[in-house]
Amino acid sequence: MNRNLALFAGVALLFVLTGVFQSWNLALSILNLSLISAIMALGVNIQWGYAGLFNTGIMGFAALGGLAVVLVSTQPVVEGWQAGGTGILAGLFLGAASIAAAIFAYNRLPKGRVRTWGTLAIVVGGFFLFRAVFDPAVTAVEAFNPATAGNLGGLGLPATLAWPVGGLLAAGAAWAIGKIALGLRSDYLAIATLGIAEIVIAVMKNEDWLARGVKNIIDMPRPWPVPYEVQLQQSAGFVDWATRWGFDPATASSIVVKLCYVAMFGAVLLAVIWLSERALNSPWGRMMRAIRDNEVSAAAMGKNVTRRHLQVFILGSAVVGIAGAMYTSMNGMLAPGEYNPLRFTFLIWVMVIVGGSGNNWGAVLGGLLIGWLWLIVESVGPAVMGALVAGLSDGPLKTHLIDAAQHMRLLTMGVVLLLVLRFSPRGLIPEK
Amino acid sequence: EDVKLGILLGFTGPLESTVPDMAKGAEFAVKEVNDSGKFTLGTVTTVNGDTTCVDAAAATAAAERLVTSDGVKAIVGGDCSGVTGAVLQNVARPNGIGMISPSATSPALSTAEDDGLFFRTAPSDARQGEIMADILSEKGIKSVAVTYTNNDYGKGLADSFGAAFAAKGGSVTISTPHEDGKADYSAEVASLAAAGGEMLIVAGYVDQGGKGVIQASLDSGAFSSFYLVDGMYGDSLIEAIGEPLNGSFGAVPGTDSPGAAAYEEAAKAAGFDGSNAFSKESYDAAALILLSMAAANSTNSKDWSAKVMDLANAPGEPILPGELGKALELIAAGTDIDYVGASAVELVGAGESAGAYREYEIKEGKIETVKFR
Amino acid sequence: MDILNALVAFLNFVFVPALAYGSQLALGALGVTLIYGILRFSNFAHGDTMAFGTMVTILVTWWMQSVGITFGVLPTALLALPFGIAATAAFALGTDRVIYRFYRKQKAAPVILVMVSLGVMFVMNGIVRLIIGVEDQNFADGGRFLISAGDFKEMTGLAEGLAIKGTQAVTVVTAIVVMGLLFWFLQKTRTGKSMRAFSDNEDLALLSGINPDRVVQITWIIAAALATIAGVLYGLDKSFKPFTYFQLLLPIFAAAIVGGLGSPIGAIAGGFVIAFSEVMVTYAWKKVVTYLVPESMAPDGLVQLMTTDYKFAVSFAILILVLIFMPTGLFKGKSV
Amino acid sequence: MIVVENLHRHFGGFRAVDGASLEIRTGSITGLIGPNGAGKTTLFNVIAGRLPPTSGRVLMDGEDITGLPPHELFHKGLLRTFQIAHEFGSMTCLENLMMVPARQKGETLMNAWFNRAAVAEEEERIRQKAKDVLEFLTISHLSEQKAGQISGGQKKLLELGRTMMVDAKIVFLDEVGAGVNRTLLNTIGDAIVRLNKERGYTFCVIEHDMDFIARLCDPVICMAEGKVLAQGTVDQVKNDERVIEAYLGTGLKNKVKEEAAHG
Amino acid sequence: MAEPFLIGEAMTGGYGGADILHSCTIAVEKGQIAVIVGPNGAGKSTAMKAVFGMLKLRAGHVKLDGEDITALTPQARVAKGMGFVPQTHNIFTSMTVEENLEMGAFIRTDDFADTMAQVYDLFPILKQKRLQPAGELSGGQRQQVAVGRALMTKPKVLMLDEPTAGVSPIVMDELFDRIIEVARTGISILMVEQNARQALEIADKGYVLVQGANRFTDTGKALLADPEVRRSFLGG
Ligand SMILES: Nc1ncnc2c1ncn2[C@@H]1O[C@H](COP(=O)(O)OP(=O)(O)OP(=O)(O)O)[C@@H](O)[C@H]1O
Ligand SMILES: Nc1ncnc2c1ncn2[C@@H]1O[C@H](COP(=O)(O)OP(=O)(O)OP(=O)(O)O)[C@@H](O)[C@H]1O
Ligand SMILES: [Mg+2]
Ligand SMILES: [Mg+2]
Repeated sequence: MNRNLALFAGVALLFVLTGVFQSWNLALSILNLSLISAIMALGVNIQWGYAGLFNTGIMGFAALGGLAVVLVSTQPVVEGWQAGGTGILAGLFLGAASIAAAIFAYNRLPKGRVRTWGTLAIVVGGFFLFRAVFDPAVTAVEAFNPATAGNLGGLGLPATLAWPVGGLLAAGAAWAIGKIALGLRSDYLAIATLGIAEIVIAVMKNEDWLARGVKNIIDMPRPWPVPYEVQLQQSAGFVDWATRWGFDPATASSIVVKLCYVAMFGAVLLAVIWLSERALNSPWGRMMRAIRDNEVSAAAMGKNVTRRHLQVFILGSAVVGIAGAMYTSMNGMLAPGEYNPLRFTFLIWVMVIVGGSGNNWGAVLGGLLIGWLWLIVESVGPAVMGALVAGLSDGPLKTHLIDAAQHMRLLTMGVVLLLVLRFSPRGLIPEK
Repeated sequence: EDVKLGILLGFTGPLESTVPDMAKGAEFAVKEVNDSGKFTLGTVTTVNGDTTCVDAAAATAAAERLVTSDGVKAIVGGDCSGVTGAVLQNVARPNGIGMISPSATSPALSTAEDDGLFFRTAPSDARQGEIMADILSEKGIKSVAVTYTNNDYGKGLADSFGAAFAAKGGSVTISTPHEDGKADYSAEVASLAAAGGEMLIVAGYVDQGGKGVIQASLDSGAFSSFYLVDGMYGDSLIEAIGEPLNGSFGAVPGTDSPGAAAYEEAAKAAGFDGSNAFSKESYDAAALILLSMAAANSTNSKDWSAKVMDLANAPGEPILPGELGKALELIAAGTDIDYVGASAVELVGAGESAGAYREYEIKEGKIETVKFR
Repeated sequence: MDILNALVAFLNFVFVPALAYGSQLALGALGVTLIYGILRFSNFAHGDTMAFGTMVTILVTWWMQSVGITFGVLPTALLALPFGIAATAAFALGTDRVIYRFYRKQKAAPVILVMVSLGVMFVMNGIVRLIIGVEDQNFADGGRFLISAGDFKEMTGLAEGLAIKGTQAVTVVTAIVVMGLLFWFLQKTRTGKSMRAFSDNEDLALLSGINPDRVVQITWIIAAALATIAGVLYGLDKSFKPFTYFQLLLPIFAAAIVGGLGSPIGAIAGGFVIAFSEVMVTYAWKKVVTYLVPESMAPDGLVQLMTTDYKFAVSFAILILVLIFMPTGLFKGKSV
Repeated sequence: MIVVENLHRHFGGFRAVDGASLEIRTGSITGLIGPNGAGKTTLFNVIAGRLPPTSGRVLMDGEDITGLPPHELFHKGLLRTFQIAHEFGSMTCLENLMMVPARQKGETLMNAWFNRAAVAEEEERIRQKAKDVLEFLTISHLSEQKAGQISGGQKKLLELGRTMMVDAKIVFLDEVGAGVNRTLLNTIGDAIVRLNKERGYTFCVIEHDMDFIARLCDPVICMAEGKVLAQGTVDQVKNDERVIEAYLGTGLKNKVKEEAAHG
Repeated sequence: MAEPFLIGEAMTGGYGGADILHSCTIAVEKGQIAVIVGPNGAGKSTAMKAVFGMLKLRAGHVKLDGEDITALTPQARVAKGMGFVPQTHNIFTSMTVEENLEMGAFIRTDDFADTMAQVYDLFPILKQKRLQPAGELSGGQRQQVAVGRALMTKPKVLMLDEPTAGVSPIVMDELFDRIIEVARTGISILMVEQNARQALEIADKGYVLVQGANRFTDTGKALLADPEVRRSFLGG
């Protein structure tokens, strides 16, 4: 226990040092991201640590959370809706209906050629019907002012509402994915979920009517109750208050905004960890561990392995979705190009493993530590390289090395990861 | 006293091979200003920050560091539109720091709230689309295939070109994206070839997927001539592909001023490739910031950013690369200047490049200017 | 109706490129599958091992070119390949000694090794960029085409051309040969069997007198050779850029998985499945159909099932479809 | 209780179970013997829903249960142990037992989160029961030991212990005796008899130790090559020529005689 | 008295935590059979592992043919002529039966076709299942593969941890016969058995282990005759 406290204190110290030696704004901004990462790591830990599900589709769920922010908080594009809103909805409905019909037919028809061809006919016919209704509507929507709109927009609701919606969206997707892929084992499941995440991103990139695709959505409203810095700076009351305490109003306003985020993210994190810990230390957690240890035996002991896997997969994904929504609403921007597996999947995995898989506190610690490191090496890497080559005489080699210093980011990450895993191979706070 | 200038570009990530020459361009301008000895506000130093091009959070944190920890007075950057928007809203505006982006071309940034702090030396995609349509229809080309890099730049360009070309009576047989940094472009080339067209419009980056698509098109004999957008401009392409590229053409921002040539010359002497995509714009961004500071006689962003539009546009004495010392003298003397720079800077609207273009053709392995638009 | 032209158009734009790309993926996947089969973890550093090997080969190629050594119509890089393999093998053995061995002794869970390999990937990534930089490198010399599209048209008088590059041919042949060798080695030779035994049950392998260190060393050497060969052939065909090599990892893993981890034949099959699905499903059949049907019926549209935006999505969808019906891949792979 | 009708289970071309028909009467302790590879474990696997049959039916109390998943069969009161121990390695022995009872309140998340008192109460009951079982199996000192780190025989005991955690109707025991100390095995035998008598469990027991079979079982079924070779009382089966040839061998007879001589 | 061929003397050690073995001694003479019996969890398997070097000893040492081998790795002990069949995880599940046997002969440089034929004679079922992955075999068949693999080594001393667990009576009898035969050729055999009566019957020496310590040590016959041993450890 003391060791764990010391570890958390150590990580806290890192943030404090960043504040002292760099700036508090930077420290808080890194902290916010780390908190979001920690929540994602918790989501992954629920899936991996509790149930042994190797999910590498984190990126997709985070992106769906981001999509929720657009759908909930941006203003609707009225012209877009008029141009083809109904067509798109009708198309989507047709698509869903034909899939449902195909599944229905597959289940109802007797096994044999009739079933195969019947189902296939429904799928193919449905596809063309879908395209016929959907495509023209999409073209119409995307034609409206493509430079700044070209989409349907959202509901214009408060951005904070997007967080739970992001969770729900991710949960829904997880349900569908789980139905398809949870029969797969270890690395096969990993690559399948990775693939599904890529598909999600491909859809978000290319379906401009949804959220403008690669053209990005910027300037989304902030979640309540986070204020805007510029507003604070204009408010006489705030400026007074800041100067009275001896702060520069610009800096103070940024810090206040970031502290608001810290409070909100922190609250979500605490809620998630409270629920996770309770669940883990209960008969439910025991059952999950049993399933993870030996599925065959758990099934023979009356546990419905498939259902439990699905449940835990949905839960974990929902947590990731919430974090993804928080991420997007903090940036105020959704850029599907941003989602790449290295950053949104494997970095989160590094957090879970470095922290100690199967242990919620470990996942949080890993999230905070690796989150900090990922952003801090951006500036520390070149500095280290500068110090390393200081002794070299000027020349092409030295310039080459200094130019290459930016890549120290990945190198440093790698070295730290290897060092941590070397000295505590089961993670910093291992599972009991 | 030091005046710090932040260079916020994607040193790692998908554009990592493009960015070094951009950063060098900006540093080159800084060096020129320092060497001139005419910059009275202090010695200019640069601090690099990494946007990774794609990771908004990392970019924001890097910007946060530049501004609140390193204390930069202005930012050259960011590079990709997405992260640029995030940095603008989350760091630049709150802290009142001005930024000039050399390569964020998304039209959406034109309407973003910026408190007058944001400029870009790259033209918005909408403008280039029209230029492309003009050039092609003048050459009597009626149908083309388009491939674009799947980001806001490529997509925006393809959209605006498609609209402009259609208005002129041309037809686009297919407009299909390619992802940068991928292993193989056979599928794209196969579709492009099947759709056909007199030539292929490549709206991508010179050392990324754009090059891959051209290579694969030539290898399979799908297309033999290409239109190259500004991101595709560069000697490195000719070096890599060689002879088959003869007869392809394109346009880059530029005027008939000798600025671009002078810059490339100087860059070569300084040991980097000034012809690479957005290197010129980066030089211009840095130069504009520093000249504006001199004109405002202040490093405060509110002050210098008010001067940018004046300096960038006529009337005034035109300033080319290598003439920053002279420009500083003129400013000190109170003479009006018109910064032309390496990429023929002309800022319009909300502070973005107006986009004069230089049309060129590749002949016998050389880039030859055809005319200016 | 013009069957010949239709066929040539199909071959030129679909079959040949997909075959070549498939072989490139397959060569990469062979390395991944070998490590998985013997050492039982997914090696994320494989893409960067490929980059490392290629980098060494390029450096040696440059040196050879500078002293005037060439290889006739074949690329000089093939001469430099052995040096690349040797250096990469040495590097791989070094990493094993310094890094992986520790976890093997600890009997760490496979996922830990995956994360460790992620760390190694970061480090190698950095090293390669530090040494050769991030830019594109073209190092192919010698003849480029076995037959070019223009020559083909001239020769046959057809409207469509068929281009086959030398590197494509070399890649396809190498992939098949290497697969055969690997299969034979693992299934038939004593050393190969001892490697499989080691992967099956390490403790029992000890009790049979198998020297674990030797098994591991051989595995790394073969994996390094495979990575270097794959990387160099890919680089010759396209070009070398560290970022692209890193990106290659995903399709390579997809190929290894679809074929079944641990199975050399699976790796080859998987490479082709991924490559062909990428190219075929998004292919616009317009041209081919136009050749085949009477003129009056020529299609207006592109006759494209999906746009190329979705080529990765499609190949992954096919991967998932395969896994639903064959949960451990086409050739009954392993799972840990 | 259980009726197996013309059951087949093939692996590729190999017929592991090849048309076996048999009946396990309610309240009996049925022994299942047969040479290695006779298909006994495969038969168990099919009955317990772990493998789908190639053809044939399994009835439980007249109800067709062919192909039901294991967890549903468990809820119907059908339990089994594994020949090769399937413990939950990273959990303690106590937890291994405590996870067994079905429909625990604490296994639904809502209760786990918001209804701790009720869960705790139930836990106490289950824990006590698990402790009793460990006590009975003479391994209570291992209650906090990880199940992955106990001896081979201890794992077998744990395997048996799990069936004692709930009220089963029928229990399939696959070689509980292999690797278990003979003195302890006698105690286990007594327990089986007691469960059978006092709680009305039906048992089906695979075992190669004929002494054990002889002590407990009536009737005994002998399988060979996927078919039922003989069935009847222990003595009938033991003296069946085909059984002796395929399974018991003549060595045993000598041994049995010897035993008799020893007293 | 001359030193026994193989002896683990006063071994003390365990799996990291508390000691399992407490100054436990086990030995076997050349060409003889020694049998270890005891309750579950007594430390029998642990003692075997300790003798084979798969466990770190805190005290005591292991000697083979007079040479101290305490510090050798398991594979070095294999090279010195020791063979071992563990109680669990004792076959290569993904390899065929034949490959399993070949792996048994891995360190042999001579032709081992003979030995393999002998093993197939002993366990005819294995010959039938030659090309099947061993993981698909029944429990008893696996056990036969495991023993067969060890026989392939042609060791000087063979250590078997419950070789007869799960094998049918007819095979068990043959197995014991065969073990006697093997011992007659001069190979020492050290085995753990729960089918203790049959095992002690053929044993030259018997050890009863309780809680990691030697409780009784005597000839097999003597132990069988000891009523206390019979009652407490052999099931009456
Ligand atoms: N998955 C499988 N694939 C192929 N053959 C199998 C498979 N499982 C079992 N078999 C074969 O089926 C036969 C019956 O096996 P089973 O495990 O039912 O035997 P058993 O009667 O339980 O024997 P034992 O007493 O040795 O445990 C064996 O010959 C075995 O090789
Ligand atoms: N891997 C391990 N880690 C920790 N303790 C262990 C481990 N394996 C066994 N033990 C403990 O060591 C003691 C001796 O185990 P061992 O396997 O030697 O028993 P055994 O005499 O062979 O019993 P059995 O007849 O049941 O096989 C047991 O109490 C067991 O719980
Ligand atoms: Mg069995
Ligand atoms: Mg044991």
